Amino acid sequence: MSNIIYYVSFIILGIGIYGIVSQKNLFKQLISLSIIDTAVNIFIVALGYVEWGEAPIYSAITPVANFVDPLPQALVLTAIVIGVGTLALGSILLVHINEKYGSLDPDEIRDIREVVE
Amino acid sequence: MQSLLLYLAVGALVGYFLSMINRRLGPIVLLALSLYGLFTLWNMPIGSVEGLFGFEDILQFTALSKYFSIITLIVFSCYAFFNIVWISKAKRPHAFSALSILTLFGTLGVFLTPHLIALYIFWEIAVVASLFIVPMGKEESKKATIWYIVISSIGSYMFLYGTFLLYSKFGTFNLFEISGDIASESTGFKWLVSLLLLSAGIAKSGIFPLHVWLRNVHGNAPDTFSAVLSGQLVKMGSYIIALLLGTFPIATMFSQFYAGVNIFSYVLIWLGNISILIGTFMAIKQNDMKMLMAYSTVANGGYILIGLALLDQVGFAGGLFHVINHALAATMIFLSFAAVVYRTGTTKIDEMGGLIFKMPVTFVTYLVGIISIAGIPPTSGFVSKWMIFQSLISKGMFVTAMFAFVGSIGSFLYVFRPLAGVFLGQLKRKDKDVKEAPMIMLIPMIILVALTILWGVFPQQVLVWVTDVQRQFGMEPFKFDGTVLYSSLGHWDSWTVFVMFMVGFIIAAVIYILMPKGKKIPLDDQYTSGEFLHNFDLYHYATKYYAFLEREYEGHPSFEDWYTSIVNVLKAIGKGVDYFVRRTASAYTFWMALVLALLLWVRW
Amino acid sequence: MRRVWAILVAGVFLYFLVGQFLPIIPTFGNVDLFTRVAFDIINKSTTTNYNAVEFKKSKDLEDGSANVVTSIVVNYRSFDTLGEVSVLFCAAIGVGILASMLKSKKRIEFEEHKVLMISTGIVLPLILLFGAYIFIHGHLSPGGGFPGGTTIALGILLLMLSNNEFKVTDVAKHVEQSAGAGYVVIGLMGMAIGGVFLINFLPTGVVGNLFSAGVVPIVYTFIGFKVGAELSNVISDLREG
Amino acid sequence: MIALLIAVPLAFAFASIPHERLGRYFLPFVALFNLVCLFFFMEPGQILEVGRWPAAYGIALVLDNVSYPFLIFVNFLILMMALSATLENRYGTLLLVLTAAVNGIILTGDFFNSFVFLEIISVIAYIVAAHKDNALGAFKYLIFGGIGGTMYLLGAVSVYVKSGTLNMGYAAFITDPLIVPTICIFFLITFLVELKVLPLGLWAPDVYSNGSSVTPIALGSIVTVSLVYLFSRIFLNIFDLPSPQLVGILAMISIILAELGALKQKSLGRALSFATISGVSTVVAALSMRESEIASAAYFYLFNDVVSKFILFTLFAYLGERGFKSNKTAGIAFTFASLSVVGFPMFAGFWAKYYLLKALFQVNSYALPAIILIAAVIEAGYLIKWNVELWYKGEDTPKVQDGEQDSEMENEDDEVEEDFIPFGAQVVTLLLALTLVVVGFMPGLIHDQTMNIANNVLDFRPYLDLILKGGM
Repeated sequence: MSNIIYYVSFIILGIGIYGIVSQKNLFKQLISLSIIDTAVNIFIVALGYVEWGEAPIYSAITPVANFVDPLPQALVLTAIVIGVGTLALGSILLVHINEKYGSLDPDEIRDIREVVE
Repeated sequence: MQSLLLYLAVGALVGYFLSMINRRLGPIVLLALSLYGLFTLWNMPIGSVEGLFGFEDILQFTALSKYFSIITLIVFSCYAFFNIVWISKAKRPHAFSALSILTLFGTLGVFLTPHLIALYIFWEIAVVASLFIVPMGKEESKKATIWYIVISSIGSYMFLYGTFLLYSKFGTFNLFEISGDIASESTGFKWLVSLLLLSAGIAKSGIFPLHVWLRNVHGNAPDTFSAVLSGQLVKMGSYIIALLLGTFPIATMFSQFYAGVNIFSYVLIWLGNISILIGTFMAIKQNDMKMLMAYSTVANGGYILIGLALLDQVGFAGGLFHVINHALAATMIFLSFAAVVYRTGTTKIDEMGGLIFKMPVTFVTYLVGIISIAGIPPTSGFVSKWMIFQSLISKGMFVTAMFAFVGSIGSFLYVFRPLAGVFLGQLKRKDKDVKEAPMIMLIPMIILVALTILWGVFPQQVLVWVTDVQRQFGMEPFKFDGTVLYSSLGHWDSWTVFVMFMVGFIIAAVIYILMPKGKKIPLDDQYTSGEFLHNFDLYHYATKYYAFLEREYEGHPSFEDWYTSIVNVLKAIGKGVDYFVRRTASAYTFWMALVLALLLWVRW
Repeated sequence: MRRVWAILVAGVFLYFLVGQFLPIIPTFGNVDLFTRVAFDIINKSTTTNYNAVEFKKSKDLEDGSANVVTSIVVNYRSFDTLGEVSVLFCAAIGVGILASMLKSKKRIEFEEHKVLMISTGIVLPLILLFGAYIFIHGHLSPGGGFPGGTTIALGILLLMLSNNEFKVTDVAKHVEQSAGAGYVVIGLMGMAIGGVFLINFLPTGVVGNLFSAGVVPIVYTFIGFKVGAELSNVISDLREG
Repeated sequence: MIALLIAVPLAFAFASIPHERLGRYFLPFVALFNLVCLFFFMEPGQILEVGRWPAAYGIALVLDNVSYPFLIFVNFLILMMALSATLENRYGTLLLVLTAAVNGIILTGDFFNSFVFLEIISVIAYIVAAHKDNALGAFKYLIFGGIGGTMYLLGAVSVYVKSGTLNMGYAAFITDPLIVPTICIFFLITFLVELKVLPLGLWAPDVYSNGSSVTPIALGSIVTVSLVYLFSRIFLNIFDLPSPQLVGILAMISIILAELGALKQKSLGRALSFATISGVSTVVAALSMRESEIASAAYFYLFNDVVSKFILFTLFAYLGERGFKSNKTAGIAFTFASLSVVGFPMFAGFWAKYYLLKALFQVNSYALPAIILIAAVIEAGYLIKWNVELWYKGEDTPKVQDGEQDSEMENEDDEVEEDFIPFGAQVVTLLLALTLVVVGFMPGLIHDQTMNIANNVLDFRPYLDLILKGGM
């Protein structure tokens, strides 16, 4: 049962995948992608946990090292920023799509595209 | 050989730039190069070995190379000569000349090397060069180009596959080095390799089932280039067939099947039979004279294949001999068509008529050409057909003989259609002012006529080449003595036949001169009994010329349609792919899951 | 039907993760740090011999940052961070390009509210100060350039919400430019002084002091400004359309 | 020193922000600078530990015999693109970052670092893909590529969990037959997505066919080359490819399906996009064999495919389907490129096919050659169709001239010369077409290099030695 946090993150990831496949609305797909990113980040941070470890900062409270693994945290920091960039880009792309087709529903967009072609 | 090929490669560039100055210089360069090549190769001793571009011993001059090179160079010389005037009609004269020279380069290269990869390279050069000439023709020629490249690619890629298959077994690309060892391989391997290598030849020489491109390409290519296509490029296919059948010990590689013919050859003979049948019957139907001759090429390709596949003393020689006959005849016929088109501007038979008095030399060229194709003495066409028939009958292959016979009869029918429609009959009004083709065009045609009759009466020269080839492949050479040709069933003297024939001809001429002349009446009077004529075409001599025959096989299956429908099926699959492309990321993710599942499933 | 497929697809991924991936990773919390490079990083002894680090005592270590995550982000794996900055940078440019390509230039206007306007005036300096604090103390406390920059950008967002007149000017671009170039220049300076790109060429001081950790606070300051300017630009691009 | 290849483009990119035009002008110089650096100041066999942290702790940039030729090729392509593409103002900056990222992804010896560079490339790809109002295609790519990127991240992290470091060299010490395939599957999914192997490459046609001169070249050529490098680094050098046969089969299916898709297309741009998929799939299929001869041939094939597609896409971007009537040089370059793609002799493409088939037959692999040749037949069909169509477009029906009248040299330039194509693009495409011909006559030029790459990429030891040795 100690692995519950892994399961949680996997389930969140599964929800993200489910969202991408099941949702027609493109914006919801983007949010689902964001959910996947979050799930992976949770998972990675969880990988670095050491039992009874503390936050990896030397401070007055923790003057000597009894830390969790700081490296996954550093990686997650990077991954979060990358996720933010992708999210921003995705949203502006959606603005474009909405402007061009007047809809975010792929079925309606397809109809419009077929008419155009 | 090395220097000749180099000159040709450079000549292509030179030809391109010279024809910028004056477009007539392009064909002149080609003519000069062809004559130089003819001179060099004629005098070259058989068995010379040379390198090329630093690859040692890559060129090898065999008897077979000599034979095919000479045919090629004769055809190209005449073609170049003819083009000196005709080029003024070409759409892109610079490219046309340069690509023609490149085509010659490619074909000669094919004939000169036993190295399979070098052969493939030269082959593709010839194909690409000719490929870009084809769309310079009529409107439909663009589509024809696709047919050409696809069928040609099928053939040449199968050849390439076979080449590498051999390489993976024997570690060499040299055909002559491989030939000895192949007999010991497994039967399946032998079949596969032989068929793969031969398919290049089958595709190129228009044998069933890869014959469909000929009609489109020969029919729509630029007029003179059709002569090269039919007279020469198709012979590249025959060369491959002859080379492989001769080099591989086919007779010992495959088990005997029927009448002393091994099973592999027997399959080829049947392909030849079908080609003859299809070519003949489809030729009868055509109204376009160039397409008609294209189907005739299919039928003659069948003859050549049958002859070569017999692999015996008489039949093989006959097949080889037929190569030169058909090359000359097809060149003659297509050049005479080109001359007609040059003057009248159409290739439709029922849009012409009565040109015999306007263009007599062209008519004679065509006449001799079709006589040779139909295999009537005193032309060389008779010699080769006689040899093939002799071999078939002596082996007792009567079914094949029957096919060949039907083909011969059919060829009488189809060659007569342009003869009657174009040259005989009533002169069209619009053709009133048509003149004979210019002198420069006539010279190559006359040369071809002379060669055909010369080799029909005195076939020794060709037979020397042919028997050299047979000796090269270790076959028993064809027996002949001066103008007397021997086979197991008997012998004949071409000189005697010629004399007899001339006597008959003179008697006929005398009768013709003595008899009263027919009366000339205009077209309108002929059929109408004074009725007003609404549609002249309907009353044209050549309209529905063979309606009574065509009726019999009207609903025949068309391979062209069949191949088109295959392409359509492929396109439908492509459309399916496109359908998946146009989905959203949801569907893509499904595919990702599928691949993931596959990966998991395969691993565990 | 779509949902069923979705469940199936998610199921495949879950099967892979739970069935195949989970067994090969250690159970939660059961990590032996000695087998990982993180151990030496925590003890700041990747190039030197092991010596326990103590807060406010150890000095002149190979890396002087009290926050180990920061020491990884800005020192050991500074190159990643350079890439990370580039990702954000590209995303910001991309948003700018795509926003400028929109055909309808419809600016988003908010309803002005007195309370919001006045309180913004009070809170905004504090927010900006807090953002600056976060990235300046990145090597001592949780946080750093990215959260700090984001906080600043949030301040800008608040300003936008409260004030329709407000526009992000080209100054943001210049800040972005000089901060980004500054990071690379620090790297190149390291190359010039220490011979290696992105080397920490300043003295590292005592662990836990504000002036410690060599180039780390400087880099984080650059990153803070850059991220703040970039995100402000993104917000502004999305708003201006 | 090696870091300059990444730092200089980045510095220029950052410096160019407020002056949007600048990036465009910086790009060719930066690419040229990189090439000069590579040729004159660097040689393979170097490692740079960024920040002087040992490779295991920090990030190491490795310039070995594999990455060096790839770097030269990629920077060369960037230079060509900088000269030929019409870059809209701010794209210059983006492409500068792209330069840094592809150099980075080729140089880096660290899994997470390569993930970061992969994400930079992806982000730029999403933006570039949206060029010419193609937001929908770009968005689909964003979602799908996002999932792919996540997979790569999971893979990188699991490497860290298992080996304790993110360094590629040390990662090779993970040899547990249960663990390696699982980790590899993460990476494999990403690569199948990014390298456009078909069931996972479905995003590509919608992205490439937007008619921009930047998108297909930046993504289809430059990014593809760098990702093929990473693919071979991870799956040939460090790990074993998981279920190589399945990957091979997938790639083969992809080749055929892509060719059929291209056959059906009525628009040249989409047809070329499908052709690109097929080309890269061929490379993947060949690389999945893990044989040095085959890998060498695959790199040769990649070279030919990328250069030819570069020409085709550039000309398509400028000419559309307007024909070559007034652009003879463009037409010649286009024809050369298509002949080379199909693999006709005396072009680089022939030798690509030749070496590939030869190597494949040597290991008794018969299916892939057959697939490649069948694909070539289909390819020949539609590419020649497009060639003929474009060459003879707008050609009026033949004028029936009077026989004897010989018009002296038809003046072909008498039409108004419509200059669709910028001078730079014309020169570049012609230059590349000539490169194809030159390589066609002297295949050794490229083959020696690819042989060298292939021999090194399959031998893990030099790479590990380099990393363990450390250095500047």
